[in-house]
Amino acid sequence: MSVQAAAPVLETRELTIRFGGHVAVDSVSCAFHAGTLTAIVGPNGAGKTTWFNLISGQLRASAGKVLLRGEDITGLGPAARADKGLGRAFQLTNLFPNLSVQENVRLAVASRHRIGHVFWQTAARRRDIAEAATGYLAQVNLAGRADAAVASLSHGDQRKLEVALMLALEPEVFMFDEPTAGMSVDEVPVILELIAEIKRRQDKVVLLVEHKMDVVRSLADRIVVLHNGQLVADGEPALVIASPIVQEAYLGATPAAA
Amino acid sequence: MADNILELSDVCADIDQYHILHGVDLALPRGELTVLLGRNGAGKSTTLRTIMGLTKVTRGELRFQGQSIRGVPTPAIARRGIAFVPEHMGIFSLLSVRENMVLAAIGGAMDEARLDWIFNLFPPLKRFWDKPAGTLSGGQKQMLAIARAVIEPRELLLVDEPTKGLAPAIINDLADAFEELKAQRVAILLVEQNFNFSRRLGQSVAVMSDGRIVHRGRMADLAEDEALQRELLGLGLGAHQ
Amino acid sequence: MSAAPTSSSQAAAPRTGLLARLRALPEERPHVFLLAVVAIVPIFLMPWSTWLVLTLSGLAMGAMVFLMASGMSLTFGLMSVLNLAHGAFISVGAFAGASMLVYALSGYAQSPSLAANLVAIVPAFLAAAAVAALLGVVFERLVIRPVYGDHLKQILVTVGGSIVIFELIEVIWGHHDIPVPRPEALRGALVIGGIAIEKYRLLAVVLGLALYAGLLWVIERTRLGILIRAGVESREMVEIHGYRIGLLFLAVFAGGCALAGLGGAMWGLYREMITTHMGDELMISVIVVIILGGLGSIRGCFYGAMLVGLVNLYVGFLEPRLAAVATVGLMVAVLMWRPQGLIPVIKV
Amino acid sequence: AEPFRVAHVTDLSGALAAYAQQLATGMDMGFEYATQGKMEVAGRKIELIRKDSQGDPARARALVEEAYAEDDAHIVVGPVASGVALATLPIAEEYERVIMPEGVADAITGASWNRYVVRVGRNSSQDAVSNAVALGKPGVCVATIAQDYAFGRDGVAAYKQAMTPTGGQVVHEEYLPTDATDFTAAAERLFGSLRERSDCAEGKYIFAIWAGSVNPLARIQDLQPQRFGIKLAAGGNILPVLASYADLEGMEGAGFYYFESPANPINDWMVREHFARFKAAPDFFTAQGFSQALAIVAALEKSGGKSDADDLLEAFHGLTFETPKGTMQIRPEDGQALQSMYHFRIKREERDNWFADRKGPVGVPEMVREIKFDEMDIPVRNKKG
Amino acid sequence: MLDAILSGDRPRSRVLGVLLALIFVCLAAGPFLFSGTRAFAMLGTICIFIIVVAAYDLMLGYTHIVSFAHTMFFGIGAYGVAMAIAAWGNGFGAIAAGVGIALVLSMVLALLLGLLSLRVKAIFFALVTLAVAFAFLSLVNQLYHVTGGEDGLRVQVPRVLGPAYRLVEGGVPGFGLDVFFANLGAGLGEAARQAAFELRLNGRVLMYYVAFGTALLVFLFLLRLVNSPFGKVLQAIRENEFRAQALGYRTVLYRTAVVILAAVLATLAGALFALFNRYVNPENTLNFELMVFILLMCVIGGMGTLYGAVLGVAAFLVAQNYLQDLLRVLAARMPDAGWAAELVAPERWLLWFGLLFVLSVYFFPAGIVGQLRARARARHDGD
Ligand SMILES: Nc1ncnc2c1ncn2[C@@H]1O[C@H](COP(=O)(O)OP(=O)(O)OP(=O)(O)O)[C@@H](O)[C@H]1O
Ligand SMILES: Nc1ncnc2c1ncn2[C@@H]1O[C@H](COP(=O)(O)OP(=O)(O)OP(=O)(O)O)[C@@H](O)[C@H]1O
Ligand SMILES: [Mg+2]
Ligand SMILES: [Mg+2]
Repeated sequence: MSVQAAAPVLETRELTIRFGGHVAVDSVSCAFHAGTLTAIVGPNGAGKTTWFNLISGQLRASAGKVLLRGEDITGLGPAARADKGLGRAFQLTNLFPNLSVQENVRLAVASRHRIGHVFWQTAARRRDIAEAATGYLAQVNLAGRADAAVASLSHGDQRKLEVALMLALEPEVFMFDEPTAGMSVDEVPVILELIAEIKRRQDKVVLLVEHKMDVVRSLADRIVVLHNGQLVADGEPALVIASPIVQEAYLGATPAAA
Repeated sequence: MADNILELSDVCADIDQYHILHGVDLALPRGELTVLLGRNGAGKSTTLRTIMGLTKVTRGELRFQGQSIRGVPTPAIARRGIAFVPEHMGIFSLLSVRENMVLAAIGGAMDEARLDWIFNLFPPLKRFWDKPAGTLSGGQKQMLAIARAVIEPRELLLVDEPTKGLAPAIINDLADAFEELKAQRVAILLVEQNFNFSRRLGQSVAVMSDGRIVHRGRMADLAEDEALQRELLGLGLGAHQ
Repeated sequence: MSAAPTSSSQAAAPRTGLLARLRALPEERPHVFLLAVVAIVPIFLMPWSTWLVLTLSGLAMGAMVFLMASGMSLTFGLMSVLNLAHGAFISVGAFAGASMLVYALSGYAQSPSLAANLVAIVPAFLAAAAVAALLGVVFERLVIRPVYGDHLKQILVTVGGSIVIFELIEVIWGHHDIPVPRPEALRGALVIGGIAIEKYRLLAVVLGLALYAGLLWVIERTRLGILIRAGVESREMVEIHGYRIGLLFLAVFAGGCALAGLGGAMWGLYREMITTHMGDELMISVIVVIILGGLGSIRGCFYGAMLVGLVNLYVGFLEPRLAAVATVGLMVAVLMWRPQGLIPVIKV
Repeated sequence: AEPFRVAHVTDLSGALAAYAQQLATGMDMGFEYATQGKMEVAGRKIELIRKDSQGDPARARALVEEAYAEDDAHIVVGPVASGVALATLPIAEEYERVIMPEGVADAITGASWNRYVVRVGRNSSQDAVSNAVALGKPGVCVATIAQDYAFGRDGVAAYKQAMTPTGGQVVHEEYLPTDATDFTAAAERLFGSLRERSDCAEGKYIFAIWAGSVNPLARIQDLQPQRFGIKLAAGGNILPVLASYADLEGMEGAGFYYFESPANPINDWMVREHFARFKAAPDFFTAQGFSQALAIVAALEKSGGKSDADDLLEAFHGLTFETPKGTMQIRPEDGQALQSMYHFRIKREERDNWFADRKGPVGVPEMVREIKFDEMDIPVRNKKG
Repeated sequence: MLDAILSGDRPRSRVLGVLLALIFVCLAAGPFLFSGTRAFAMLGTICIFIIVVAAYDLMLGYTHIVSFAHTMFFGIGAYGVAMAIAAWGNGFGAIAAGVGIALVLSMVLALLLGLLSLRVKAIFFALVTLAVAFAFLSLVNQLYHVTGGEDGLRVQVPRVLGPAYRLVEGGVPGFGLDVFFANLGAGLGEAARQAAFELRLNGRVLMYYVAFGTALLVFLFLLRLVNSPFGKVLQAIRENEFRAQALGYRTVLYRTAVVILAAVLATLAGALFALFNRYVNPENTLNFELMVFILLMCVIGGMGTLYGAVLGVAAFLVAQNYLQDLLRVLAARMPDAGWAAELVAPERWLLWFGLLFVLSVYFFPAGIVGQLRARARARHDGD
């Protein structure tokens, strides 16, 4: 891994959270630089989602810090962090079920344009917002279902919308939590291409939690391994995958077939 | 008839005012694992839910062990010997892991040997035995959902995307577990996007599109036939697994 | 995934010193802690014999409130049904019980012998519970069933339903107050060392404790309890596991109503006068109790009832005008300290 | 001639429905008695319109307004809930018609009075003063317990005022929220105030002024006040409450009406007919309704059938008329009818004739003596200033 | 044009459009179309409650904040005016001061409640507000020296708003629809003759139009609000607050703003109520029953539609005012005393009211507006 001269965009310092006696994330320190895609792997329950929750503000850390562009954001709530450019797609689908697909995305676009407080103007008059929203839907192959209620979407389609919402926020840091889980095989490449595209723009940080090793291999610049809440390995994909801890604890005795 | 445990003929089903299934024909051989494939929104999950009596059937017939189960209430269907792992897992998050399992064992006490087998398969369950299930990680919840379905012997197992969110090591173990169940002559209907997994386990396969079954056959044949895969599923299944 | 950081309750403190245990009390057993504080502070504000009388009476009043609140807590905690018609069921129980005593068994009730009194009281309480439970079954079928899972509609239909029940009470029993003389054995007080304790309150305490123990056992120890708690979260999943949730909920609802009826009969005999709307008299206390305790927790409900009983009496002595405001104030304060109530069960 | 229209607007449903029913029955029987069933007096037919204010002041206002404006009623009778009645008084003033409220609050003939108000029912001062007269003598100490609102406070004030001339003294006043149900704390304080006193040779009493059905007396009795030589006292009440006085044997007080107390032909007729028709005894409010009807008929007779507000008021003021409670007199200063009250002592008895549907032990208020209205000095409180 | 006034939120159902137009006409020309005092009082109450319920819908329907303290704010407004007039006389200065103080108090309380809603979750919040509202009610009862306790306060309105003041000398012609329909049996001509009446344009009519005008403005303002980007964020919070936060919306601010706005509007409506009704007591302004009625109006009308507020209020108040008359007619037809007669006795109106209450929740699960729109959509799809 090449040594990055620039300051990291996102950094966690000794980040820790305890639930009762259980330490779910244990003093994890890690820095992420623009233009890199970091895959985060680890067994179920390793603390990946919890780490994400600590970064994006859904959970408050028991100890440690989160820094965004050098600024300490540990004390901020999720809304403020999203405002500062942290984007998050959830592992378990988390949408506005009774609004239409397009309204879901419009909310994200409106948030980025910071027009949520406008009450004197009807929303319908903001054509720009609607058009932008349609654009993001097209990117995830959902334009055709723009007017459907989210609750009536199939599981896979909801996953796609989840990604579209994050795209619409145009954040600096993209956090994907198993974006392709449950997605049908022909859709997976679409989403992967989207992620690759973001990475190619070189100015964003992409974090990807993913269990599918071929996906990780093809996209990641770097792999971070969590185990029992601790950061146990960090480095170039090939090296990390080959490391005994990953082979044993994560992939099982026999490496997954490629 | 004896060799098919479940038969669906021309089943149509609605959710609210929408017509979702348009005539599903499907037969599950006893003791075999059948994989149900299809794109997002094809109606796979709805098919499973329909078998469990959770959607409104407007036409067609469903037979389990030769007897009609159309219109039979869900609890009765379950007690005839069908277990179901829904795609959202349906964990009781306020109950502890243990209590989740107690409920699943409708017969009464849990069989110790079977429980050991499950712990062996999914060690975290033992570790978090008395924790509220809501605090488990995504993958751990998936384990619990499967464990609940297999805590007692069943005739038929309906499983909706079990590998979603599971780490590779666990997926391997899970595959072994399904093999064991197959060996016990349990019929399994598996909806799965992970083709490696389903190819390894599946004996027969059905492909859905738009609320209908568009292809039925042996898994082995489909796995060989890259062109057929492309036609049915839009992509070669070897990609990205 | 839930974002609420749950507080530690299992974080076992290995220290054993008494002081350390005391220091950990507010966090680990907030209900015990609060009850102790509330009971001890007033000692410094009144003569201690007064304090003793008020404390004993307050706990007994708490037991009575618990009898009434437990039913509502049960239907809410187990089925997530907010039954604002609970007060109507309390009234129904009071009328049914009183009818037994006044019309059917008045001979036994008025007899000076304890045994004869029991012959009257036990069937009267049973009748109160049974009538309320039966009505509960009808009510569940007709009113509650269509609105499971929707608190808002539950509030509406149960308020509407309670109006209907109150009116039906008047159609059946007429619209006048009915006096219900208490059986001889339960009149008056035991005077111990200059301190008078009403006998009836002792009965309330005994009944309250028995009920508390019974409910705790059913909910925490039996499969039925697990099943019902599961049903709150997802009816569908319970059915998928092969249980008939509809019947189960019907039974629980009827149980909650039976408790209301029992509480009503107790309350009616306490007032010695039953009126149509008497059931609504304590509804605010009941609501405060179930929030205070943590919605749906029977244990919390019990402690909440005791707290409300005590606060009512202490403040009633110190500044009667503020009695009603004080319990609400206590509740808000507790919620600021512990947003889910003393013993949280449901994460809503 | 044009019929004379009486609108009876009262709380036929709601919390006080039971009272309103008694009033309605009483009014009907009263008119029947006074007109020998012809419903006609001084050459004018009497038309009775009845409206249900549902215990809701806003609705009562609309109905009273409707009665005056659309039904063209000459007099509105009601409502019975004091608060509701108070709300309707200004409308009579706006429409310049007579109103006969049924509530007991002093404010009706006090702060909220206007010249169109005439009241036949008792006011709370009458309750209080009669009780003071019944109980009071030198060496008597009383601690009062009352509900903390205008009704209770006014009552206690009047009671104290009337007690002083008798030589008795009020040593403690206890006020509780209107909806109080637990009286332990209050009892503690009441006992405390009386227990240690040495200047109360003629008796220590706890006197309750309480409206509503949960009566503090029985609860206090349970705590055995006799341990400290304390006795209980209270005003009369409706029969269902008297039934619960069964345990308060020997308690003394003064009340508005009990059907066995007065001895006169009108009462005899009313009691007899009431038993015949309803198989139950007439109560407080039956007598009041009955008297109201008699007052209206007497006033019409006096005015010679003239029904303008001023004619009616002139007839009412100073009117002396016979009722089931004997002679009443409406004083001109505030339109309040002065009337006898009854000093009673509770005696436990089995009674089967009070209620149509049940029997049992009750506290019969045996009459000690009738307190005539000239023995009581009922304050006039409508001096605006 | 109409679209701009309605902020693009059309009724989207022909029946609904007609109903709304009808209600609008009845309210706009109310004093000229109904002759009775009861009808007049009812129309005024409808106007005022449209404000109350629409404000409540903003909280309940659009943001899913269930509060039982709405009547508390209504009561603060009503008592603010009543007490100010009692203390400082019946000038407009006193009214303004009363409203001002009430608004400040409401805002402070609403702010506190808004902050509490942060701390505790949905159903907790609902029950807590219920208890707080109860405590407030009990306080008003206890402080009877200034509030009149249960007896309430009479509100002596300024002369300009009272019955004695005349806008014009003599009367203007009105046509009483109520009388007209009641007398249809006597023939059209006769009925029409009976129906004609003289309306005196007094201060009460003026007060009515003040209430009507305020209701109209508030309603249109809210309609704009809910269709604005702000309104959309509210809906997002209703659907999934957790996710709305993750999208960068500070939901705390939005929720608090909504709670305060609703409280302010309710306070305003309370002030109007005191002036229109000229009498204030706990029963009329603070009761739990009233609160449930508001909730019911909101739900039967159709939550989250605003138009539902109008329909719900109208339907509810008409039923409340005329159900008993209907029963009286029915009871007169009943053959003799017995169970049936006892059940339709006019005093039993609450029984039927309660039944209607329950049934309306079932038959209009999505509210009248929701139902009408669904029908319109179904017909549209069918074509
Ligand atoms: N709110 C909570 N309370 C208690 N324990 C929790 C809570 N949230 C998470 N945990 C625990 O923290 C651990 C880490 O969970 P997390 O969801 O971060 O795992 P993960 O790495 O995302 O796993 P997966 O791949 O299965 O999604 C788990 O053991 C879980 O039980
Ligand atoms: N509640 C609902 N209301 C309306 N339509 C629905 C509802 N649930 C599902 N559908 C529709 O039914 C179709 C089939 O859905 P289903 O969930 O069965 O798909 P699936 O094959 O399981 O897809 P996936 O692989 O994404 O889980 C989809 O088009 C979906 O939009
Ligand atoms: Mg995870
Ligand atoms: Mg699916």
